[in-house]
Amino acid sequence: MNFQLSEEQQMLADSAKRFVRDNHDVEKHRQNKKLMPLDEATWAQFAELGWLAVPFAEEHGGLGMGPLETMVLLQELGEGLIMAPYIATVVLGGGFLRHGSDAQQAETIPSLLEGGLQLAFAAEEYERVFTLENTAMKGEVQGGDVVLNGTKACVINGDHADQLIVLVRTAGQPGDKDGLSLFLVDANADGVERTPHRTVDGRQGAEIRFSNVKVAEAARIGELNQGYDIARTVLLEGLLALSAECTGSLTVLLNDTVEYSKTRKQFGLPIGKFQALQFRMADMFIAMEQTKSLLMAATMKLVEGHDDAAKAVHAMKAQLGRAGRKIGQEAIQIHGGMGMTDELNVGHFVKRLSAVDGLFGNADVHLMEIARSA
Amino acid sequence: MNFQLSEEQQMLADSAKRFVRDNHDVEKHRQNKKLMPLDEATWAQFAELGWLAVPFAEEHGGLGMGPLETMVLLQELGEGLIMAPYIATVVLGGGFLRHGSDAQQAETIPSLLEGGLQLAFAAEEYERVFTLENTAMKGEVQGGDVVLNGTKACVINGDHADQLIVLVRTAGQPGDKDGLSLFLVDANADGVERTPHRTVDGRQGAEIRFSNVKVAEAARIGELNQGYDIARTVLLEGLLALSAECTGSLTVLLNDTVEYSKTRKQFGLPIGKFQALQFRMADMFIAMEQTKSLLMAATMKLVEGHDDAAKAVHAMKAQLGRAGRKIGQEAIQIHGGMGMTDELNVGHFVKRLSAVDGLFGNADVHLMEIARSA
Amino acid sequence: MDLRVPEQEKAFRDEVRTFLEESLTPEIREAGKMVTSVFAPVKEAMAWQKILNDKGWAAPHWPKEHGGTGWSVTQRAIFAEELVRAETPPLVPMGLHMCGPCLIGCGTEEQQKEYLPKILNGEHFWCQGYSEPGSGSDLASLKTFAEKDGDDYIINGTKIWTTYAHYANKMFALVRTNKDGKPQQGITFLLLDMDLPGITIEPIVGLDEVTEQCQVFFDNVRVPQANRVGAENDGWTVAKYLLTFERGGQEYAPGLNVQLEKIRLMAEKQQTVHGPMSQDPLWQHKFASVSADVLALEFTEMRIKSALSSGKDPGALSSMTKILGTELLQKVTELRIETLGAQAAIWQPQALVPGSEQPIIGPEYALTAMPHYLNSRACSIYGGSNEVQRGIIAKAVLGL
Amino acid sequence: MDLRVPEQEKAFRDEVRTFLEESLTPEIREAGKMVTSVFAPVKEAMAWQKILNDKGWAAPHWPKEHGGTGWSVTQRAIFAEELVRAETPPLVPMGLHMCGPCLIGCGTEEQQKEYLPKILNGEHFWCQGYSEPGSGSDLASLKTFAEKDGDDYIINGTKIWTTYAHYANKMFALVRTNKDGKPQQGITFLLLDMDLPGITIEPIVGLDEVTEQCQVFFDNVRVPQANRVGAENDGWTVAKYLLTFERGGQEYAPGLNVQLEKIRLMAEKQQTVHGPMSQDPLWQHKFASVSADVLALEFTEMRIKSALSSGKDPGALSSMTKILGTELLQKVTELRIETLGAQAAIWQPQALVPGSEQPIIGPEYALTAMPHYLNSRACSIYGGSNEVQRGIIAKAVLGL
Repeated sequence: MNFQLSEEQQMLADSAKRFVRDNHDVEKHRQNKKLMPLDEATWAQFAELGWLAVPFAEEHGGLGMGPLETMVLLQELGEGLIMAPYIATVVLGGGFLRHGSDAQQAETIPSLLEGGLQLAFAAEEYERVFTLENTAMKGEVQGGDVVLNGTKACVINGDHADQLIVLVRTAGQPGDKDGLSLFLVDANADGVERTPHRTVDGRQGAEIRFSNVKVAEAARIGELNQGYDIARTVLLEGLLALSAECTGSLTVLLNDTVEYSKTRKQFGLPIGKFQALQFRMADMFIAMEQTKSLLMAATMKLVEGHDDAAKAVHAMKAQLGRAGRKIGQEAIQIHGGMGMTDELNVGHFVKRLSAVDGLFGNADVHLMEIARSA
Repeated sequence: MNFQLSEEQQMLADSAKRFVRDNHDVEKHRQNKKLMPLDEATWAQFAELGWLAVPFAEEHGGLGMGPLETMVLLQELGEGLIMAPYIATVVLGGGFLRHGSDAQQAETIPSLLEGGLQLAFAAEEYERVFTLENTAMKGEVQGGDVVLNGTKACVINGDHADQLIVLVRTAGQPGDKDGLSLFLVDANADGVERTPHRTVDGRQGAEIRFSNVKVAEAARIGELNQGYDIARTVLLEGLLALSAECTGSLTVLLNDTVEYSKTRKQFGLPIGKFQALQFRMADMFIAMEQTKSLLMAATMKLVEGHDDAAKAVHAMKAQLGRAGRKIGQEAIQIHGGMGMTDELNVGHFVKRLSAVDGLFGNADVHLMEIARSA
Repeated sequence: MDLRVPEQEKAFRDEVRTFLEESLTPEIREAGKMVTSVFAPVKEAMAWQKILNDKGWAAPHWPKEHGGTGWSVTQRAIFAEELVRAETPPLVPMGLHMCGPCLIGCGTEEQQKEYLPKILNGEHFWCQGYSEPGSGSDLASLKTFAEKDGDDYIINGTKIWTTYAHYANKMFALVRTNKDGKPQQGITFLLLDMDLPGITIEPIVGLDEVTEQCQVFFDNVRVPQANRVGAENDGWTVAKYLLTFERGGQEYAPGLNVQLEKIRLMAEKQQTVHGPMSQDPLWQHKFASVSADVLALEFTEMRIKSALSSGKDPGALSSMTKILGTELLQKVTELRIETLGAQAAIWQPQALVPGSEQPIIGPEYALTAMPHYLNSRACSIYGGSNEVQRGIIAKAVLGL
Repeated sequence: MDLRVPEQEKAFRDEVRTFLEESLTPEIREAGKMVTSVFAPVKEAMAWQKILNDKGWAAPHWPKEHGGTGWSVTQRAIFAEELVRAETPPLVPMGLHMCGPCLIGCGTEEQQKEYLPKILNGEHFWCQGYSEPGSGSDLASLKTFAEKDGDDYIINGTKIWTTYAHYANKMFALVRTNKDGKPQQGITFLLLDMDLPGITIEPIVGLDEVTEQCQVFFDNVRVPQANRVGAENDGWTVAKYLLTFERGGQEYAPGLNVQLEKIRLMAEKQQTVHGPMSQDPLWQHKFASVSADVLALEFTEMRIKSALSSGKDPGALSSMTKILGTELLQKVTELRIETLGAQAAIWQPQALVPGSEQPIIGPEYALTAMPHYLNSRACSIYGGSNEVQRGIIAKAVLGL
């Protein structure tokens, strides 16, 4: 049992820490929100720093790292609320590419590593509680092709993705794990209509309508009707990445709140001297430490292939919702009026946590997944 | 809208208040626990004070009062943790008798009013989550008779009841509302075997085994297989009575805790001066007021026959579990070590609340009943 | 003890309903549905106030001689409930519910004659100058100073969290006129024009990217002493008069019930693998739990009202309803985003602006969920933070 | 970062398991299953300690020269886990985990020679005389006074919450030897016999009708000064030594996991109208929620252990695990009574006494639920109340 970072991991953490220190402040964040659809300069920097290569095999030009390193990197970036679509393109998108055909990989990975390719996972649907098997959007098999019809919702990075990984039902009913298929689809293909929108955390997503979009067998990732396992594998890594980022964010929320409470005076005392607030901040601290523990538990279990790895990832995503809400709400309350403004870190971090809780199933969904994976 | 007690109700409250003042202290309560199976003297006093007559019609020698008056009486008695089996015999038992045949009523009510009859509702079963329709114990129809076989669990007052109201399944499966029947059975009949036991709140219950107990049609309350509606009507009144009693108990827990916190000193201050404890006691107060509100809501709605009366009763029982747990746990925590002893009120009240939460479905069961009665 | 509703109350409720049915314009209804705050869009709220005022119903809680309706406590509650049920935009409270009552209780006859009618007809749009950057929950520590100069005061300092200052033409303010003694005793209540020289208004952008609040700066702002309400250094008494005027405070349960019903309808739309979310036991349990709390609050509020009707002082119980009402509202907005999942993350505040032609992305009912969730975080901060309210209960009710 | 278990650790775990399998008697196993407290029935706990001591494993955390095992932090953790998984009765901690370490750290060589072997073999049964009626969380305010008289101290005063004083033949106590100055600085650590003239023991009946605690009265009790550990007035240092001795403190997660698994099996037995409760989404959600918390705690404890292995000071983190461990235990006992419903209300404490022939009413697995629920309420009170622990985190970790 060993919780120490390797030298390589520590270097990655340090470079991310430097990046955050040099690039994040709340004023910049407010500006960055206007740089949509994509902050090209930052993305180029990510490529240059080698971060886009983290989870790819060395034979593909990657660094041959995995979820542990992604965790280390994103936890740091989360402290800076970095908005670059790393999870959409590298973790989720890249994750699916690793399951793609040789041709798909050859076509996409080099460009991704250079910073020239954006990806998005089109999974959520309107008025459907998210789980993979609840997918309803149809792909109709016509000979060797599949024709896609329907709408994907809240596709993060969907507005400026070049390629979409689309999860559709090619057989069976919502609730069936069988019958799901994955396709790598050109985002500018005929019949793909994108309506971009902001998300509450200042990022960009899109509603994507598919009208008779014909995709060939070569575009499929994995086997027909057998997309569930791949989707689940990649999704678990995506959930961990989101969790790592947000764990970093929780650290900042806690620290900022504690520091604010030391300077803000009411009734002649710094509010941090009031016992009721002290106890609540102690509880915030405990919630944060428990979150860090689950992040490590889930990541290591996944990497090492423990039986209960999926369960731990679901526990982590559930914890993110619960601890995120608790810490976020307390952070605002203890900041008082200032916590309600656009001017401080706190609101922006809270909005990020609120968005992430809703993505790919909220805390309740994942608690039920724990029960099902027991 | 009027929340004032009538003159008659106020008199009832006053007499109960006097009774509690004269009869309750924690030392007496500890003694009373040894008076099992029944504190005959207290019961005779209840008869004399007319309390046993409260919910019966005047034509039966009763006072013609209803759930409102039961609420007023029991809320006061709950402040004294009075252990007399009023709810088992008068509210539940008497409630079923009111639905009995003329012959059943003529045989039982006069004796009940005199204090000479004890009743018990045999409803719960081992390893079955309580709801009426989850009843599994069988009654087999044989001609005009029904033969009972099986075990009823945690029958409060079951050890010294003269007559039992037994809920059995005469048709259908657990989960069906149809197929339930109610019988008034002599507790000393052949084939009825009782194993008395204490309950955590110092009261007495029994496990009751029925082995080929043959009951005639004359012993049935209501129609064959149609016992659900009567059972539900009486149970709702029983739940309200339990709630009223425990609401009184919550008042004492809150008051004792607040008073204790004013005298107990730590770190040179009464602990009631510590902000964290102040806020928690404020929350206890709020929980108690909300409980009182739900008690009034549920009782008045039931009496007046509002559509959402059952829903309000379920909300009340759920609140009892939730507020009872919160207030009880805080009362112990704030009392510190002393709260863990047999010497103060607090432990005894907490044990009563813990027992009542489990009876006839706990908070979760009743929250789900709200959903089902919506 | 009795819940039954007398015939005349039923008739009154019908009268209110008919009036609402007939007089609410589509624009006002639309604005009401899109409200994500206790503060409604100004234009529609003022249009609605005008309609109510034409009917004589803009300020039912005021004494009849000043333009009130002379209704009973129950009638006022029925009226308030019906406004909420019809999802009308809440009226801007600073004039009708804050400044007005202070003038009624403590103003001179001249002040009452001058200001009250203009509050009712909306000619004066008031904002409240109470909080300061260093004085939030600890209001009495306020520092904005008014120095006497001839017949005037000269004001220097700053106010913050001044709702709608950027729309207001009038402000009622607490200012310090004496730096010695107890902080409460050196405060004066003043009325002033927002276009006076020396006043600067800086809007504050909120979490929800909406500007409700402002900071207001005073640089040698000259206000006639005649604009004082009550005696000099006695402004704390004037401000506190409000507490006795609207005893029992706001009622939260009717609005919460409206919200819950909307959420229930949303849950019917969301599909799980087992059918609609509204049939999911977990969701049902959560919903039932909040519903039980709201039912309890409804009766807690009725008990307080009942105590008022019989002339009793509900005392610190308004602290309790403030805590319950705001924290339940927060819980309800939370349940709503839980019900909606990722759909709640779609951010389109521009579609909330009344009259916006912006097409809505995703289900329309999801539109207000996140802004309302975020905005409602403020409820436990303003109006005396819930920490302050718990302190009041501990001290005033429990004697700690 | 790595969770994988080295081969030698697996082998060690197997060795412990084999030993437990072979050496646990049916009586000890039975007593372990019936435990509803951190304190096990005395007879069986002492019998188990004897078996462990014969093996040399009674005090793995002691230095090897005093009878410890010389195991690594990880080995000790594995051993503790296996004891919990096998549901062995916990050893009585006052000698092995409290007095022993104080003597090891601060006792004279003579004291160590005299007392340590008798702690290990159970000849001395210790109780802890710390708390007093007026000194709970605020321990340093203790008043029991020891006055010098020749070579002795004469003790007057009273101690309370003295666990198992009615079984003990020895007490280690903190007494006041100086009334001036800082309260921490006038305290002395003494060892004394429980049969000394002037000592009276009054058992305290608990909520669960079990007597674990006592109050002990001292009326001119004469104790030789040679029984002092450490310097006079320096008892606070001796007591605090314990904190550094067992750094990181107790581990809660292994025991919680055992409890959870038992509850899961109970839920399989309980029938709802839709099948076993273990399949009920609501129950699953609750169970998953606590399980996630316990998994987090398991890793929080591992992180602390890991920090210890690499020589770091876990500092105030033991306050965190105390809060988490005790409050999760309380939650788990609560989930258990929720799972059992009315069956948990059946009260038969006499059936819990080891060797009792009392037939059990209702499912056997329900027997310990309510006593455990009630008893566990004490965990957040003793050992430094959770309020004190939160205060430590606020000050020592957050710097508030």
